[in-house]
Amino acid sequence: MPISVEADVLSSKAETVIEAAVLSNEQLTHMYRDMYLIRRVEESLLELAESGKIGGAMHTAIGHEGSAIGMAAALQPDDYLTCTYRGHHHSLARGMDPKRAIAEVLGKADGFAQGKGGSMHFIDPELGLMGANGIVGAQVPHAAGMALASHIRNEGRIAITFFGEGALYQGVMHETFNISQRWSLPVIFYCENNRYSEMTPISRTSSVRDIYMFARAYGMNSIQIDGNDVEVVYQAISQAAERARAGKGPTFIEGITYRLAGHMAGDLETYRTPEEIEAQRAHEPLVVLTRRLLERGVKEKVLADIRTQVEAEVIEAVEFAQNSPWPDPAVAYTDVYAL
Amino acid sequence: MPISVEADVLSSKAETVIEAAVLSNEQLTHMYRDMYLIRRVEESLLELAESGKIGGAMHTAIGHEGSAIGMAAALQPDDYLTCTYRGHHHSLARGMDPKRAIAEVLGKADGFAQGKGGSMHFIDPELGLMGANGIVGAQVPHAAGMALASHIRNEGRIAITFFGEGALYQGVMHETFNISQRWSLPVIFYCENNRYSEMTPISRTSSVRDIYMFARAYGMNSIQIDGNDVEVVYQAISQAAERARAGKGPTFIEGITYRLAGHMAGDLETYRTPEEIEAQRAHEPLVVLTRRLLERGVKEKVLADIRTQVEAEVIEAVEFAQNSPWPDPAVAYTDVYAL
Amino acid sequence: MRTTTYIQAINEAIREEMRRDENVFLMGEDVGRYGGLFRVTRNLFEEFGEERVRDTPISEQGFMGMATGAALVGMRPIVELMYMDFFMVCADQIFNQAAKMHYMTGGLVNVPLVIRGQHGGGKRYGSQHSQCVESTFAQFPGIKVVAPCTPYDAKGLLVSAIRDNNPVAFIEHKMLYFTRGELPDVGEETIVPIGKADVKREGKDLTLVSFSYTLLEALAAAEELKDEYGIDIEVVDLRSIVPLDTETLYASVQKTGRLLAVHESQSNCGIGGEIVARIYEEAPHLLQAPARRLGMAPVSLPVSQKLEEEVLPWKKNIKAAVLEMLEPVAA
Amino acid sequence: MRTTTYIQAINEAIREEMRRDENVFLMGEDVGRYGGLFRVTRNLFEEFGEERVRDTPISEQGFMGMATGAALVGMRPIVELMYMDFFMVCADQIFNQAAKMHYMTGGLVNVPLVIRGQHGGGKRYGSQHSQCVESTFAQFPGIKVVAPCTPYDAKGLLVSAIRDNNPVAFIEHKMLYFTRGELPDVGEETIVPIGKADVKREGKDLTLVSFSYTLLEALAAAEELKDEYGIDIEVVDLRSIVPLDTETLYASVQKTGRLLAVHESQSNCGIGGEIVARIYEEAPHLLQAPARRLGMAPVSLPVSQKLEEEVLPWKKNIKAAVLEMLEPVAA
Ligand SMILES: Cc1ncc(C[n+]2csc(CCOP(=O)(O)OP(=O)(O)O)c2C)c(N)n1
Ligand SMILES: Cc1ncc(C[n+]2csc(CCOP(=O)(O)OP(=O)(O)O)c2C)c(N)n1
Ligand SMILES: [Mg+2]
Ligand SMILES: [Mg+2]
Repeated sequence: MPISVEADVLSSKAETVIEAAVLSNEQLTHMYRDMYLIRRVEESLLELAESGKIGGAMHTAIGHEGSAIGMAAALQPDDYLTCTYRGHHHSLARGMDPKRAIAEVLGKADGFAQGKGGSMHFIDPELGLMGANGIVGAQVPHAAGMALASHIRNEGRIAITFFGEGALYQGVMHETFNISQRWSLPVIFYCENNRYSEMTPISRTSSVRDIYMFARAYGMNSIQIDGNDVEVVYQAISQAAERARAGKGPTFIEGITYRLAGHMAGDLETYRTPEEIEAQRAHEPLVVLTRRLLERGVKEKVLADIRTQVEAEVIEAVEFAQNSPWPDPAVAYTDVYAL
Repeated sequence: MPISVEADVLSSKAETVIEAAVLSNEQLTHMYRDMYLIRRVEESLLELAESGKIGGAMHTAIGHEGSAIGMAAALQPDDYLTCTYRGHHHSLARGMDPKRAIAEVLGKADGFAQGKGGSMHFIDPELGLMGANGIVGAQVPHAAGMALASHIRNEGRIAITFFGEGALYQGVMHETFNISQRWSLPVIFYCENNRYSEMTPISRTSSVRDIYMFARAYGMNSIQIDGNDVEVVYQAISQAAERARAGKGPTFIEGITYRLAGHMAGDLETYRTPEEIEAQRAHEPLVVLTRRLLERGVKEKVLADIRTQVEAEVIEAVEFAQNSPWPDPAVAYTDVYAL
Repeated sequence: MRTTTYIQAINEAIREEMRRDENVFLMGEDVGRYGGLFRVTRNLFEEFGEERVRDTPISEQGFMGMATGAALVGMRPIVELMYMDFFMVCADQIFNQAAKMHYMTGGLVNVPLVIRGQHGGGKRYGSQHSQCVESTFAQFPGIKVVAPCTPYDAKGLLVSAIRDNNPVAFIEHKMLYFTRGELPDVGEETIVPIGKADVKREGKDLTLVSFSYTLLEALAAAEELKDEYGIDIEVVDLRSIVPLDTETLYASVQKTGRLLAVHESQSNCGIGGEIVARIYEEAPHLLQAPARRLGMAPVSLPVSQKLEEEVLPWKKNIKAAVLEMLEPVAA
Repeated sequence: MRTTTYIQAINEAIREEMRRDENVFLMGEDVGRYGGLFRVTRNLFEEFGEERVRDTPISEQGFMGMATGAALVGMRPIVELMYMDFFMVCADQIFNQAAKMHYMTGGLVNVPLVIRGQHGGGKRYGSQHSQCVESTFAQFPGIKVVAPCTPYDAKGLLVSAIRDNNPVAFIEHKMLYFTRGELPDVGEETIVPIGKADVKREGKDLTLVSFSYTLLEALAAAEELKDEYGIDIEVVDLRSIVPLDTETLYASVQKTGRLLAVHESQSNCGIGGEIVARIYEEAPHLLQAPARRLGMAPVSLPVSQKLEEEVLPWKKNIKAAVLEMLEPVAA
């Protein structure tokens, strides 16, 4: 299944215009660094999972990085964000320390939640990261509620929430879309459409082909974009944020992307062929961004240096996390109720 | 708020064509009898409620009769039906005995459920009545599941479910619409749009103006009709049933109507003016049908005789119910588990 | 002092807290212009306007989730569930989300959320509009649960619930709405701490512990048992289900040596059985006879008046249970 | 006889019942072509096709309601919840609908529905994918609840559940999936009646009652207590939570005089407290010491291996509880 982002879709009726180059080489180079960091952190986590050091459900975002990097550049650092169990990339893009992130996934004392939350519950209020969620769809009303809070307090802050295309038919999504549109809340609904819901392609369970068209039913501004092109994502989210801050209400963005790794560590991946995955590698976010940088005259040497730096940083972070002590068992009994 | 059923809506893109006279005077006269019976039963129940003989939540369908009468004429007696707490009219239209219906509402031993279910839980499997429900939206997946059963067994039976416009934004509706459309199940979703959800007008809570348009988002065949005209309802449901039996999948019908009595017995009705209600009486189902009959040459005397008959029948049913004994307290402990 | 209805007490608590703290706001079905199906929120829309008093669509999971999100960033939402039974269409947002956020994040966030509404039988609403919910809410750590019986406790506990930094289920009872009781004059702050039980009647023969509406039935039963059998019952009003004030409870049992827990939610895995298990865990020596519990009969509430009376754990059934426990004594 | 895994036993029960009765069909997320996230339904799609093995969207309330509707007209749906935790997004259809239909209608309809899936901790899935649900399901009359521990009981109880005319929650445990046990040869029917407990280990000093995965921890604890202290524990496998086989339970306590109920769901308002309350209601004379229960610590399960071990009611904690109860004896 090729990435189905036709020009006519990008210039769709929705009030969003995607132009060519809008980011400076400096910005793009910085994005490259962050994207490569996310990629390497996720790959390292997969290795740790394969070696049995990570239990439970560990979902990586390898192939999804475009949405996170574009978002971080487009929003204010204090804008609210919620996301799914597949949320490492959003958190790292917003500046979460890889050391504490990896330590949390390993269940260590230096994890941001002392090992209580783990891979599915990334959060850092200081960075506007208001929580990843293990329940499909559950984080979406949270973001709408944060947008409501901002609206009531007149903060000018907006909220963005990320979810997969498979989440569309969880009832709470529908309830939240309607209320958010009716109350014209400053919230952005970003669907990372990677074409699979666990092991099931969306086409098997959805009555609509183009997810973004569905949001139009609520009268919501809605577009479909190439989620693997950070420049496209950046523009779509920037414009949606502008509308939201101007009181024009929510925007639904369907970012077409592809999950290059399994749904979670240990996924047998019997539901797709190696050829399908290979074909997608030609247009994955890191490839798209690298090509863009080289086209714009950035030297491969510059990128190579960045990769070397990042490798070192990630290796250090993994070591830090592995050497981090286990939490004191007493920690298991704290934080049940807030004071 | 006038009834907003414009011609262009009736002849909308949906594959449903509403023609003028399609029912014989005999059929219409029979419908008049049933409609008048429903009206009188509901009015009698309101009186009983006001005299304190009925507790809990008792919702009458005064003004909604058109959908029930049109449905009963359009469907096969064994087609499945589910509905809401506002479900007396559907049950009576399908042939439920008023004696047992009223006895049930009064919590008497002769009630169809020995007083265990009451007004919100009308049911009679022998008549294809598979259950009214006290939870908004909950009966809708039930009907879809019956359609699924019919589909798996190749029964040729279809299912219809009734709900109000306020139910649209209960998440389970969305989930059911999508699955039913995706699996192209023989089910009809009939929305009785009376413009109010308890004390709140739909316009205050819905992001869309025309409910029926929303169903189009699933690619579902969907139309808006005058729910107060039995002939229109009859045709819309007949054609939807035909499509369903032909394997063409679900149809969504928005029947515009108006609730002439309060949401439930005891409703203060502070949310609407007497003038608004009066205005609606000009186009309520019984008025529309009476006018139709007289236009077509049926004598008022014929209708008067019917009314006299019905009055007697309803008085007898109320007496029967009031004289019915209380259930034996032991009944409270039976039917928890089926054998 | 003055007397008001239970409804009025709740309405006052919300109004006063909304005046005091602009982060407090209200959401629910018909809570605004109509003032709530049971008129509990009347006149709040008029005073605070549509920004802070929001009529929602019938989307409980959605607006409960939105309230949780707003609470995560410092608002103090009060969400009305028209009937507490409807927690079942938003259970995930209550139990899996609001209740767990603080713990799952190692304390990085709080969810100061109040979920309020009425539950219970006695008015022929039937199976889907009458069940008592406190025992279900009590199964999920992270959410506090209160179920006041008097207007005073209702106002005082609601003020505490709104100021609490955790999700609190504030459970009202449809049979209590029009009961009256004393309340300090307007202006005087009324606060009842969460987690403190209250002895509503002194006695020496048996400790009857209850809360919400069944507490009134327990008190009535106690009076009749006194008159008819000279039995002297102590009635403890739990008021809070989570956390449980076992201290007050055990102090009473120390006096009476006998314990009967009465509640309207199901017996099976109910708070009554929990109280029995706790005392055998923590203070079995206080008991001179087996501790007992009386809950709703194991059926979902039927509509018929006669059937409802039969299965509810009200006066008649409470008296029977007490007499059974005191047979040795009474005899 | 042969040995199979717990997963294999469940898979066989479904396959055999689908062959036997064409009204049986399967719905859930990834249950078809993929064979289920935990591969419990593998190869069923291949044998029965897409009409009877249906991959659903992530719409639990919707497909649970559809299963209920299909059951209302005589089908026998088996619905998989990928994690039992997700009952919270379809609680209304389970507890307010499927469980109540038979009663609310005075017995006019039945809902022969099986809800199956795995629950429980021990594999670091964290707060939202590890909680045990049997005590919550037990609070709603109208639904039966079973939680088998061995492949034999799993197959036998699932066959009974599919043939039962009521909704049955069939609760699996992620820690049990790859455990092995004996099973009659293919072809021989394996049926275990719902509502019958089973003594899995004979003993005289104390009755340890459990079910699901914690039963294995209880058996391991019993062995060590025997070796280390010569304590002789009787282990009763409840197997069914609703209805509860108190007869088998009390017969065991009659022998031992001591009762400890162990379960992984929350202690608060849990099945352990229920068992304690029941025996004091029905057979207090059997007890020589206070009956006790041990459940999950009052927290939602953390992810870190070290924290998980700390709060789960497993061997270490079970042994400690038993020793506390037997101190007088042991000393
Ligand atoms: C309510 C609920 N149902 C089911 C699951 C199990 N589950 C976890 S992820 C997932 C697939 C989600 O697919 P999608 O929304 O496309 O996101 P993706 O994983 O592809 O990023 C499912 C079914 C869940 N976590 N919550
Ligand atoms: C899940 C749920 N939420 C709320 C209610 C309370 N309630 C009963 S009827 C109703 C209004 C429904 O309006 P609509 O769907 O338009 O049907 P109508 O009553 O107008 O026929 C509400 C909110 C309920 N029964 N179930
Ligand atoms: Mg996906
Ligand atoms: Mg309506």
